[in-house]
Amino acid sequence: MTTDTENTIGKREMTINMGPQHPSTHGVLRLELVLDGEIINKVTPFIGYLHRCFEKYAEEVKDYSKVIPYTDRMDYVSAINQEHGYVLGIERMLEIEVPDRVEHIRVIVAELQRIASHLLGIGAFGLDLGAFTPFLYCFTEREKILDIFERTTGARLLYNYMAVGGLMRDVHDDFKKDTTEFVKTFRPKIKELNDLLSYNEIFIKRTANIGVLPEKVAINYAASGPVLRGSGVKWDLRKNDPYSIYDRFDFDIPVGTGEVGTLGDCWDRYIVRVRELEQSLRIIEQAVEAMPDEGDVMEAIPKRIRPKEGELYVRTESPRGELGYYIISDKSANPFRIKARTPSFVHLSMLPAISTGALIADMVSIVGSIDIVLGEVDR
Amino acid sequence: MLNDIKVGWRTFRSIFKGMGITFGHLFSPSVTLQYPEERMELPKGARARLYVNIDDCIGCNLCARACPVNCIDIETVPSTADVDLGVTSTGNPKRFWLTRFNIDMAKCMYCDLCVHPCPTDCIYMVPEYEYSEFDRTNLVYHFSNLKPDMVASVKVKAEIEAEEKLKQKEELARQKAELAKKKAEEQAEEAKPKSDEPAAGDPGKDIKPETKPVSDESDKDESKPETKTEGAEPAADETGKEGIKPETKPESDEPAANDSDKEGIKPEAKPDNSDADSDESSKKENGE
Amino acid sequence: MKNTEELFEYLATHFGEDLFTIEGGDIGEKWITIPAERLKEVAKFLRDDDSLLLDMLMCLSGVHYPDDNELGVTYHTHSTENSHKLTFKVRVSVDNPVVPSLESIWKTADWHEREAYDMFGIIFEGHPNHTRILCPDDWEGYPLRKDYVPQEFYQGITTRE
Amino acid sequence: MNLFANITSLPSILLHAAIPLTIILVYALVAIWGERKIAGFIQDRLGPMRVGGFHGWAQSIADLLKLIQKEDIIPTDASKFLFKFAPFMMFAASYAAFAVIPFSSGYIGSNINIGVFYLLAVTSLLTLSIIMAGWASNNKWSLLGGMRSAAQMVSYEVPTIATVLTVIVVTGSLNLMTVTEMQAGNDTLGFLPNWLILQNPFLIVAFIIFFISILAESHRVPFDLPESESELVAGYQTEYSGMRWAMFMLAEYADMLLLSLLGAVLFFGGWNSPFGEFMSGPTWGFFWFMLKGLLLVFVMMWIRWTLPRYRVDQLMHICWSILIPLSFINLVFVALWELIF
Repeated sequence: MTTDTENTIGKREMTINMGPQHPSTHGVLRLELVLDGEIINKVTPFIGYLHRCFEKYAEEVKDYSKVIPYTDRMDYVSAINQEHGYVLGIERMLEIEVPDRVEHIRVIVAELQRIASHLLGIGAFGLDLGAFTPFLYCFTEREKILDIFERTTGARLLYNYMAVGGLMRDVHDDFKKDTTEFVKTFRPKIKELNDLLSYNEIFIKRTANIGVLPEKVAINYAASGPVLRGSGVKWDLRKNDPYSIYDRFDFDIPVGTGEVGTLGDCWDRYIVRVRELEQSLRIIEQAVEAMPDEGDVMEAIPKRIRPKEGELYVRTESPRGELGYYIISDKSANPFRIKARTPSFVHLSMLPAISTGALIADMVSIVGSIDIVLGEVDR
Repeated sequence: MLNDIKVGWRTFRSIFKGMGITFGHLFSPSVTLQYPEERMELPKGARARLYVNIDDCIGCNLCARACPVNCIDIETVPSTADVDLGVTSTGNPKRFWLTRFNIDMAKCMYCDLCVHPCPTDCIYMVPEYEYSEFDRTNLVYHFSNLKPDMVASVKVKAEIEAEEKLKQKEELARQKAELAKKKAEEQAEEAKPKSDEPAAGDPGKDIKPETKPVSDESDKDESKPETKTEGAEPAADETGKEGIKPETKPESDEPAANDSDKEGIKPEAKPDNSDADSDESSKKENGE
Repeated sequence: MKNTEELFEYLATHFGEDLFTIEGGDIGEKWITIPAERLKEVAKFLRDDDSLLLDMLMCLSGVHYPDDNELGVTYHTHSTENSHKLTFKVRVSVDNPVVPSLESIWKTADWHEREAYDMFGIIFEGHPNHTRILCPDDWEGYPLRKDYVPQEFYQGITTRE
Repeated sequence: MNLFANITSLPSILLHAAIPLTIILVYALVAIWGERKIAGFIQDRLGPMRVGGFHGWAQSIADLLKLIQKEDIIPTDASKFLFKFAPFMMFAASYAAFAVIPFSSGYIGSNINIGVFYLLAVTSLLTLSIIMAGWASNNKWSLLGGMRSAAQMVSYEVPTIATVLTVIVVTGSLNLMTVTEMQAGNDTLGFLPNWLILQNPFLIVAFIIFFISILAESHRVPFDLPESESELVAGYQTEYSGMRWAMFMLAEYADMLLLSLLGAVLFFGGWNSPFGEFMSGPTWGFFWFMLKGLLLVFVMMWIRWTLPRYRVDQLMHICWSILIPLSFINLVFVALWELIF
């Protein structure tokens, strides 16, 4: 009896592939699970199925402004926030001052996109756990935002709306009316979502005390956004490292408190996203009031973008976390190197750390709670 | 056991609250749009399909250069002196025959980057979203409205014109060279060697007069068909901006497919499906 | 809340003047270049020293400098407590691109280093799972190098027309 | 033993077999379409609208035709016979149980005096067929799905039997026809129909436990672990397609109807009309009975589109440490209540 057979008999492990076509892995992600019965001993995520060489293309393109449509395609669920980060980086390199009206429109549009992205994250999380209806309620609301975007930018998902130094086109005439009306109708819907899903006992049973991410591990893994805030760290780039005009608005940062389970579990990450919806509404209201009416959105757009030699790391708060662009320019019109540091890539690398010992059903809620988008992971 | 009962009670309460909400939604109106009967009309500025008003196009190629995926393919032939192509609606004089203006809508990603640089605003996006095709080649839209024989004759004329211009230029160059030689001899006689050579920009660089408008985008008013005249840009960025020089493409074998000129308000730029012959597709009312 | 100059001075006092040089382009941030042998030690100090506490490695990116034939890795770190930022780089020659892995100090470096290896061919010694992350494992060449030419075929699929 | 003594009554046997079959088939088609419509309206959308005109009533018939012409795939080295036989056994189990359901005062399949006992015995065949399907399709996911659903069904039969027992303690007879006849008339507390649920307060608790366990028994959310699409792809049904899969769907809906009708008989007075003598009689009886059954089915569907689903161990925890002890304690209280009143 060689030792080999002994340990195989003792440990009847089964290796299962969850994905890349698995219905609940938010896109093309393959998780190799080593199972002992229902309990997961080891998780190894395999990525790269959606790798479209964003960074290689950014170097091939002849112009900084031609990269913008490609930043949309990284995290296609929150396209505006990807553009916002990139555009702020280039403007900081060219030291361009953007008119106030543009800044306000950018903040409103970014916050609307944050709500739309969170709605998808929350809906998909509920859907993974079997709650089909909240998913569709979230999407009905999301459609209203996409309608506003369609009237303003012309597109529904990938907008290419921001240009370096301004916007591609001005907002449509009753933009303010639509936005305030949306804010008014959306607020009660958050309460309805809470009653239907967030405080539903079965949902709590499925998400509390699961996938606990302690604060130290979160910081060491450079988690950011709702995942970091879910573990109790009060860290939001809009407040801690303010960019654009976020310092003019007052809003607070919801943080996980371990209300139903331990601090940093799936439920905390989820409830942080739900409470962020409310904060985004507050920002939108203040921004819509403070938005100056006159001012041409295209005046500060430079004819040719040729930044001086140097490099810069700009980071913004995308709905999934800290989105950073590391841009190196060598004085020519071609970008020398653009590295996109995307939050989902980092959060997915944490998956093995927080999900060993969980059950298969928990694996689904852990993946749902870190709300990853594979376009952003693979770039 | 007590805790279980408390959890059980909370479970029931949250279940009944949830069921109350869904029961309420049972009677709220549905948001579905029955597609073929009830259609979603896109707002005015929706970016759904590219359309080029070919009469206003001056062949400046700025849109082809701005497109990140290079899905716009333009072939222009300089118009000879005797033909006056008239003026676009925005007052720009037209100096090129547009023998081929294809947009491959299958490659287009609707990023709207081509619409902004156009000096005459002749390329814009039309809110029409029902243009799917069975055959992918049908998605290549041919916007130029010159018939194949017209294209051939224009090209021939352009060739002749180009040779004449070439001859004139060589003559000019020869005269200038003689002048310079004479002057050099005089200076040699005064035994004071002149240090400067003749100014740069010797004319022999470009044989065919490239159809290059002044590349300063903002300069809207006229597009001189001279050879490339650079402003104060240092030569270093030459390659950067001139990457895609739209000089005339090597003669593509298939005759430029013409048709699908679009009159009328509703742009129906329906391409004919085969490149070989170019009869009007059924939707066009103005047959040849 | 220290700005970058004070951080550099603090490091200079601690590690001695000659260890690194402060550089920076016309625009953007300043950074320091640390020789590869002392990288791990300096990084450990950056994270654990209580007046620095750079506990979050924001971004680790590989860069290829074709003109001086070098491969570089840029580390952007910042501290959640005293929220200051520090950028440091390491430069190695192309023919033996070996950089010590900082995976043991900042866990997030694990995947970023694998991506740098996958895209640039920088070898991180001491990395637990040193394989390609985005491209398939048997892909030849390192895509993000400036002189990279894609291979003709990959398992029968033409990858270059 | 002359097997063929009642050969002459073969046609009547076939007739008795045909009636529940038509009820099940018609009900299944309507229920599938109904579930999609209810799901649609709950989610602010319309559900099927196209097939067959008004509100897409012919949708499930179209589905049936589609499934019939689907290719019949049997995975390689799956055990052929078990793979083919599992869906039919599953349907047969719930179909056989319809024999003892008293559809109306005029009609009952077979008026045997051990009705409930027979019904519960036959429905336990379902568990067997699910394990058979799970194991036979030679696929990791279906094996896991099969294991889970077997554990779930076996454990949830215990509270079902316990609650049915409480009702039998009150009625004293296993024969469903007599159980229904006992609940005729409406003089409890004056005008209320004297259904069993109103006779004894603890029977309301018994009904709640019964309803939860029949939810689990017929794999409905929040207990639809076996084929929870998000985890095990489709549980034991993964490898089935075409008519075999349709048979599974049919069996699932038939099982749902069976258990709802059982609940209607035991707690809501079967074919007795809620207004006592008014509108009662064989045909009205059938109408009331189906109405109560379909109402319970509607509640099941309504729950399905509201709640997320439980995890396997939570499901077991609920069954073993809450439902079973509660149902037995309830049995004692019901008996005490009967003793006192």
